[in-house]
Amino acid sequence: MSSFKLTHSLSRMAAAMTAALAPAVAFAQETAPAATEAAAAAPVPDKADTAFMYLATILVLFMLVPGLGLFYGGLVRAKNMLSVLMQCTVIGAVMMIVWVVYGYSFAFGGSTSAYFGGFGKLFLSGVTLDSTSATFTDGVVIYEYAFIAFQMTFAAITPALIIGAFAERIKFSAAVLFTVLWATFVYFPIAHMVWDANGLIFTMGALDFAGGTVVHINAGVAGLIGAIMVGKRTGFGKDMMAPHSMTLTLVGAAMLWFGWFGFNAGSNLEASGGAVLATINTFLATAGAIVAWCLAENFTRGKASMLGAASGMIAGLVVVTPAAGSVGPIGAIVLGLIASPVCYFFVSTVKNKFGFDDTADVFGVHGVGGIIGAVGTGIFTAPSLGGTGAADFSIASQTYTQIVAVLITIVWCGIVSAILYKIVDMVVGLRVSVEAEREGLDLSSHGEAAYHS
Amino acid sequence: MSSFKLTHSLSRMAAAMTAALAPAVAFAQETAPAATEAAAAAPVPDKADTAFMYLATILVLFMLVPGLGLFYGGLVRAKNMLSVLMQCTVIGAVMMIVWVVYGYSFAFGGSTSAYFGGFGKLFLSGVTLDSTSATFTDGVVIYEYAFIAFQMTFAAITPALIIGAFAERIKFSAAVLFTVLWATFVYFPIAHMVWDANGLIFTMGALDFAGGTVVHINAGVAGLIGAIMVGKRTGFGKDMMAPHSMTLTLVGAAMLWFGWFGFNAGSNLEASGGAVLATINTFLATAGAIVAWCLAENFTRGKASMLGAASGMIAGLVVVTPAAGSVGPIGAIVLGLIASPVCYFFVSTVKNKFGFDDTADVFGVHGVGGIIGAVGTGIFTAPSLGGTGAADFSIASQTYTQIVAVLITIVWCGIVSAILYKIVDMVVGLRVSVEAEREGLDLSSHGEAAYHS
Amino acid sequence: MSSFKLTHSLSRMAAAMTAALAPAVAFAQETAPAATEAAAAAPVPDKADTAFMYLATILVLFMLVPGLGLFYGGLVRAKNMLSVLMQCTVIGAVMMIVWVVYGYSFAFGGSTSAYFGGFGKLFLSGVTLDSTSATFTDGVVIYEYAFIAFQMTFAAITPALIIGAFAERIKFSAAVLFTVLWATFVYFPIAHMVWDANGLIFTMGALDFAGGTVVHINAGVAGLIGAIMVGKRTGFGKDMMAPHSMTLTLVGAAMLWFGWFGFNAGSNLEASGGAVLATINTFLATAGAIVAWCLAENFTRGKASMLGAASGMIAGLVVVTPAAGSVGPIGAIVLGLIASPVCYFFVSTVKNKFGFDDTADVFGVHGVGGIIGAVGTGIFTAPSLGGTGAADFSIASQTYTQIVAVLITIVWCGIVSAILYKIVDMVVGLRVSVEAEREGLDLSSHGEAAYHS
Amino acid sequence: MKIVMAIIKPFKLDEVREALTAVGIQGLTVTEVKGYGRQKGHTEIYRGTEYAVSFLPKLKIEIAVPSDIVDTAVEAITSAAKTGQIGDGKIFVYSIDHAVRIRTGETDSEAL
Amino acid sequence: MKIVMAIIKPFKLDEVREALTAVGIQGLTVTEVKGYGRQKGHTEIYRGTEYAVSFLPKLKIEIAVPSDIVDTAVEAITSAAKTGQIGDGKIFVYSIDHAVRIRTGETDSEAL
Amino acid sequence: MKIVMAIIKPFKLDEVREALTAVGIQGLTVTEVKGYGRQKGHTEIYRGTEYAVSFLPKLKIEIAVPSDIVDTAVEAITSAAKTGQIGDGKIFVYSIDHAVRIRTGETDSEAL
Ligand SMILES: Nc1ncnc2c1ncn2[C@@H]1O[C@H](COP(=O)(O)OP(=O)(O)O)[C@@H](O)[C@H]1O
Ligand SMILES: Nc1ncnc2c1ncn2[C@@H]1O[C@H](COP(=O)(O)OP(=O)(O)O)[C@@H](O)[C@H]1O
Ligand SMILES: Nc1ncnc2c1ncn2[C@@H]1O[C@H](COP(=O)(O)OP(=O)(O)O)[C@@H](O)[C@H]1O
Repeated sequence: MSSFKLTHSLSRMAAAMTAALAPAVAFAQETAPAATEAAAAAPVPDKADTAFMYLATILVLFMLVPGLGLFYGGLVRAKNMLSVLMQCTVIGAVMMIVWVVYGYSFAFGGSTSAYFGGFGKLFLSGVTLDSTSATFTDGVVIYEYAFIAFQMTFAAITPALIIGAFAERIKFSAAVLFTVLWATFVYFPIAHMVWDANGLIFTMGALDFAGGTVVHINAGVAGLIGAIMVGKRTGFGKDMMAPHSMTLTLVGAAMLWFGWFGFNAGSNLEASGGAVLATINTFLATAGAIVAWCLAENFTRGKASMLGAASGMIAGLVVVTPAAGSVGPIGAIVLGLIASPVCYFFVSTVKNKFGFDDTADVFGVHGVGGIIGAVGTGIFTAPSLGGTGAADFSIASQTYTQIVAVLITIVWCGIVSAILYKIVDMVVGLRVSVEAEREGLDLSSHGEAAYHS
Repeated sequence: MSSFKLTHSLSRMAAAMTAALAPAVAFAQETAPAATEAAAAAPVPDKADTAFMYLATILVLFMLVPGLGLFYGGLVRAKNMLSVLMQCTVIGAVMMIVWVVYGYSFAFGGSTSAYFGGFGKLFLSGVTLDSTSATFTDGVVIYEYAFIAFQMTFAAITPALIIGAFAERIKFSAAVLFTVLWATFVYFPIAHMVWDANGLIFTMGALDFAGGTVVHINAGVAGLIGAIMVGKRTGFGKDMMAPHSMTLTLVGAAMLWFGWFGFNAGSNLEASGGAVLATINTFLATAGAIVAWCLAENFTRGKASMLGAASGMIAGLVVVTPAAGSVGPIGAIVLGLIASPVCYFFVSTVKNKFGFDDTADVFGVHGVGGIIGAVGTGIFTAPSLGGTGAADFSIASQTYTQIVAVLITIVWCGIVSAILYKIVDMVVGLRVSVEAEREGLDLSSHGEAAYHS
Repeated sequence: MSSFKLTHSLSRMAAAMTAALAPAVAFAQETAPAATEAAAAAPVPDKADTAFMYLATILVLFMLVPGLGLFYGGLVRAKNMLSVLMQCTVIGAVMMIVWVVYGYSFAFGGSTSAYFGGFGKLFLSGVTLDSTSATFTDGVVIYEYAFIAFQMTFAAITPALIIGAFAERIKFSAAVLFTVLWATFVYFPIAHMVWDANGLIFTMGALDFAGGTVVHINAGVAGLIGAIMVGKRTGFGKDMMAPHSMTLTLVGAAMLWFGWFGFNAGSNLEASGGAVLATINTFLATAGAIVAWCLAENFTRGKASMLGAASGMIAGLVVVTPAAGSVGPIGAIVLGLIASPVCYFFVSTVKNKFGFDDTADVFGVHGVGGIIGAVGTGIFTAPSLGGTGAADFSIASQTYTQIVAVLITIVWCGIVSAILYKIVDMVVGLRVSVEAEREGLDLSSHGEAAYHS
Repeated sequence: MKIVMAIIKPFKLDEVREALTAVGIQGLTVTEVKGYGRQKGHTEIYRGTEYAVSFLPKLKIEIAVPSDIVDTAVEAITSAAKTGQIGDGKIFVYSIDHAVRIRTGETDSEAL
Repeated sequence: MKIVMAIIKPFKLDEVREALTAVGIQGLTVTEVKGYGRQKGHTEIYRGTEYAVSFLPKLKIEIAVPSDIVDTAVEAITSAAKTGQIGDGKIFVYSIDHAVRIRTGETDSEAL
Repeated sequence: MKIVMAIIKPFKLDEVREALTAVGIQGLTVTEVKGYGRQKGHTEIYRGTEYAVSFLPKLKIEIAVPSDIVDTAVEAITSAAKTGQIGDGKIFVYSIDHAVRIRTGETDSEAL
């Protein structure tokens, strides 16, 4: 029952997804007629799926801290290291609380709106230990708490991804305030649109296995707007701003890779063949992207760099995120091989042309990589290209759907983010003073220094 | 069978625990009458539970090294970094050997004493590949080797927790000798008292899901006594003793968070709903405590610090340890929100008043947080507060029991620890010389330096 | 069905292994007579095994980066840090692609040769989502993609192990070229010989549970030859070449320990008792080896060092690798106790005598430890010594077989490696210039520096 | 010949170097130092333990110059390093007996 | 005007600074240095490879003072930095031509 | 008495120290510095952002010696530190008024 079919049809996937997003809460069932209950013979979670989702969930936490913290933190100057770690940690913690208070409800609260999950599950109301959520397979359920926890980690890491774009000059209060507002008005709605059975983008038939749109394009666009609206770092283009620890950046990137298996395989919601496919694809797209970034650097500047390999690693992970469950292994490698040169061209050439200061290249890697992944999923899911799409899969129409989904996300996220930055600027101010920036955010915002002897 | 009921009664939990602690060893069965064997239809471990316990077990190792090593190590000066890493590593290794030689027997060796597990399982005598241990669910067993390995990691990390209290001046030999003695005369007995069906505290009905008493209060109290008896660091209150790497401290804390899911969820012993509840609670208490510590700092000094967030992280994890399996998600958040301000007040005010030098605040975070957690478990397990206590759960009587358990632990651990420090001081001496301390323990005790260029 | 019997006979193990290495590919089945298909009632993978192998697989990736990268990287000078991280990352990525292109086929492609897996599975040809691989238990299968991914991580980390031997002077292109050639002409053939049912060493009955021969002796020997043929570092024996960060080395070692549970337990291919045994043995051999290395240092130089403890950790992990599934817990401790002093003697005395420059002691730890483990497996698998060998197990004959297997590996690997180094030297040159070496490989080969302020 | 030794704020290094290059000085040596003076430091707090950090990061620049261009050098540094805020630093000038270029053995002003 | 340059043991910095403050000196610059002298270093061993570390961590303090208080400064440092054990360090005094405060352009003793 | 101050390439430290010991000098102080001069630096690129690193790592050695052995010292350093390639460094010599050994209070040449 848990095997993932080669002929797994996308429409079936969509149907199953519907189920997944209408958790069969025990409480609700209790109020249902006895007859239904008997008929349902309510499925119970499989212990293996419980163990699997437990692992996947904590892996995503590991991506946030230490993973993302180190990846971004290594890229900034030593005097701003703690500010990055602090933002990742605190935004993550705040988002977890927000998630159980209203986030889960806004995204998956059961409403029939195309944009909004409703207020039905504020404070996880109605969720009990016995509540279950459906998966992509009929009759297979997982604990609703497991689904909530898994999705909670997504809601924690996505806003934290943004902060890399305006690192080294943002006010701590602004970072926290912005991300909470952004989660409320961008992330929860778009998560609903993409993953909820009633969601706008979901009903269009767009494919986004593990969140290429919801997480990466979304965070990338918010980062881009943020980098522009917060403005460049003082001394940008003049002062030495080399990464204070490439070692930590690589460690963070490698931890992200490790944790990303939770992100991608976990999005299968059960320990079935689909999780295995997502796993091998997550290896291969990343491997392809690492190699491709190194080759691109080698051709253009004669040397491959460690930061290039680390950037390729992330680009590969981003690009395979929407695709992990539906493309084949060779398709995954090809996606990785495509993603890196494009991202590299963006961060090394296009960005410099435009002159904005996206500290950690959130847009250049997550945004650009996410777009390639979303579109590429429409292509490489085709069975003729080794993907698991149904026999009647149409590259043209799926790709069109993917592009529309990407555009909706970019427009929604772009406009709302810009408004929110403006509001935050008016309320608490976005930037620290030039003196504080020069002293470093660690001392000026947190009263500490990252390193002593 | 594996679902965790909302009405899960505490008495049933206790009964199951009894089973858990009297492993159904295959060897024992062989000597039993054939009739019993047939009747028993000996349950075999579920593969999902095996995979789950395997994961939980290695997560606890990850807490010890690199987790705890980095968390503590980052807090000391660079010249003492290796001494901390070394103590964590070697104490862990020695304890693993001690555990199979006599520790497992002393804690879970099958004796009916209220204080001592007996000599029945020295050198794991009688344990085979087919031996099983019961879990909290009737008819569900895990491999006894899995139970031994899981508990072994607890026995490895708990003594290592203590060393943070007297870091930067302890003799290496004293650290190892003390912790082995302490494990023998404090940890094994208290583990037996709390977790064995015949144990003094267990039979009182005290709740300690994952070791709030056995691990955290225990280590915290031993740390406090140690900080006082070993004495302050040379230059304490005068020299700069800021953490040499807050980065590593945060990395360590985040690794502890990650690993703690093994600690807490793994204590459920099977991949059932109880593990899921423990998982979500471990997220939320920690999130609450991070936010609360930051707010407390913000109110009292105008800034939230990274060390504060990291300390809140640990305080939240400590406080939810005894509670993870029986409180609800909102209760977990509240526990976290309470723990941080109290711990913060302790380490920033009370400790300074008393003037002892607990290098890594082992008592201030593990001791104080552990006590709040133990008492709080008595409160938030109440079904009226979202907990999973039985309908007839009495906050007053359970809290009373919890307090008694805490007091027994404090008294036993306090007195025995003081005696052991005295003995170790007489045998090998507790402290290094002032010159060695000034040079740093890395060079003077281990002949190495942590960093070169 | 999944329980691992104490009387588990080695011949049965061998038989099962055969099955494991002849994956029951869906494609193949389609061409088989219908009768066979019906009779087979094709077993489907258990979800628990799927979750387990997923975990084991990503753990091995975690060993490579950040694990091995940090372990080796901490040992070199700061100016060469990135080159080590880069080599680990890029070699891993390249090997993953090589693995799906031809590596899997060369090792497990289904040919009946004793040395070569054939061309049957180039580009994973014929592998589908429903393909399965057998395990050591009749009727238990795992997804073939899971087997491919798991083995892929082995193929990624093994060549990366070698680079520690000639770190700080190798050309980046040479490192990548050599390892790919080495994988092709040494690793894949020896993996086939040891793990494939038709393999030369397999059919001899040699035991190598998780790759003591294939991975550790193999990498160790290639490292030794490399250290000699690449030549000593400029300034060797004169300049200060102390590890630039013992902290990172310990972190890497601890991550290796954590990940090694994937390596060892995962080699059981299912979440059965054998995995539990491998787990507890992986704890205990390591604990024993840590303690033994510290004692050895303490006796010979009066102090135990952190690098000693970390080296012991790795030595213990290496020695238990071939033995993890068949020795008992006490046997594992003894193996660890033996491995450390021998490795210590080798790296501190023998190596200095011979005067070659094996930067990270790849041969001294992986080679020497691997040999002890291979031979020790022949001894401690004996039931009389607590092992799980069959009643008729003969220490003498098994140990003889083990030694022959070791010798074949050493000879094959030694000769082929030497030729390959020669070829690589002719094609791209093995070493960077003395100036580049002095400037550091990070700047000269990659145009970056690991650390800035 | 003289050595002009200046203590400056770290972020002024590039401006100072450019100012010196502009007046024809093309060699200098920089050291990371910590300064104590009128400029106040800051306080760091770690879990309630307060440390007053009174030494601030500065850079020390040493430039050997022929005596006749000392004033030019001092002026170049002064104007480039000045922010007008406390802690801008100091310049000290002292004489050296002679100078040698290791590579060639050239001495005195040829050595610079 | 003179510069008093002292090499001291690192853990003596605070005492020295206090002693200097006590005699009215309120500016100084500190550099982390490594010293080689009569005081023995130590040996580090990494997996059997031995390294003799003969350079020991010291701090160099530089203080510009009017010539008349050089002796006071030297005495203050000597008594504060002394432990009586080998490796306590040295004090060297040399003359400077002039001093400038970058912020104000003040010179010589006003610059200090 | 004089101070011989030399800027050298880092990997030459041990040879220089040995050369100095050979001529009877057994005390010196070393500082890590960055040098700017004729020797070209390098370029580092991080994701397309290029940084020209023009300051190169050097070591500064300071040795207080009696005036009469200044030349010996300078020669010892010159020959040990020379590679013949650009960037070998400089030696500057200046006079000190006096020297003190903190431990004993000995002064001048006895202090060395
Ligand atoms: N007497 C002194 N001797 C040596 N260095 C000094 C002296 N006074 C100040 N300095 C250096 O100059 C720096 C700036 O001095 P400070 O008094 O803070 O401000 P300002 O330069 O504006 O007077 C100090 O941090 C210190 O490095
Ligand atoms: N001739 C010298 N020139 C410069 N620095 C010196 C000289 N001799 C010693 N030093 C510095 O003084 C420090 C202490 O000297 P040492 O001979 O070890 O002990 P002591 O100061 O007790 O004589 C050395 O570490 C070095 O930094
Ligand atoms: N005028 C100067 N004042 C102080 N230091 C200098 C001066 N010129 C050069 N240096 C130092 O000497 C080092 C070597 O000088 P450079 O011009 O690169 O080569 P060379 O020594 O061969 O002439 C520089 O890196 C710098 O530290």
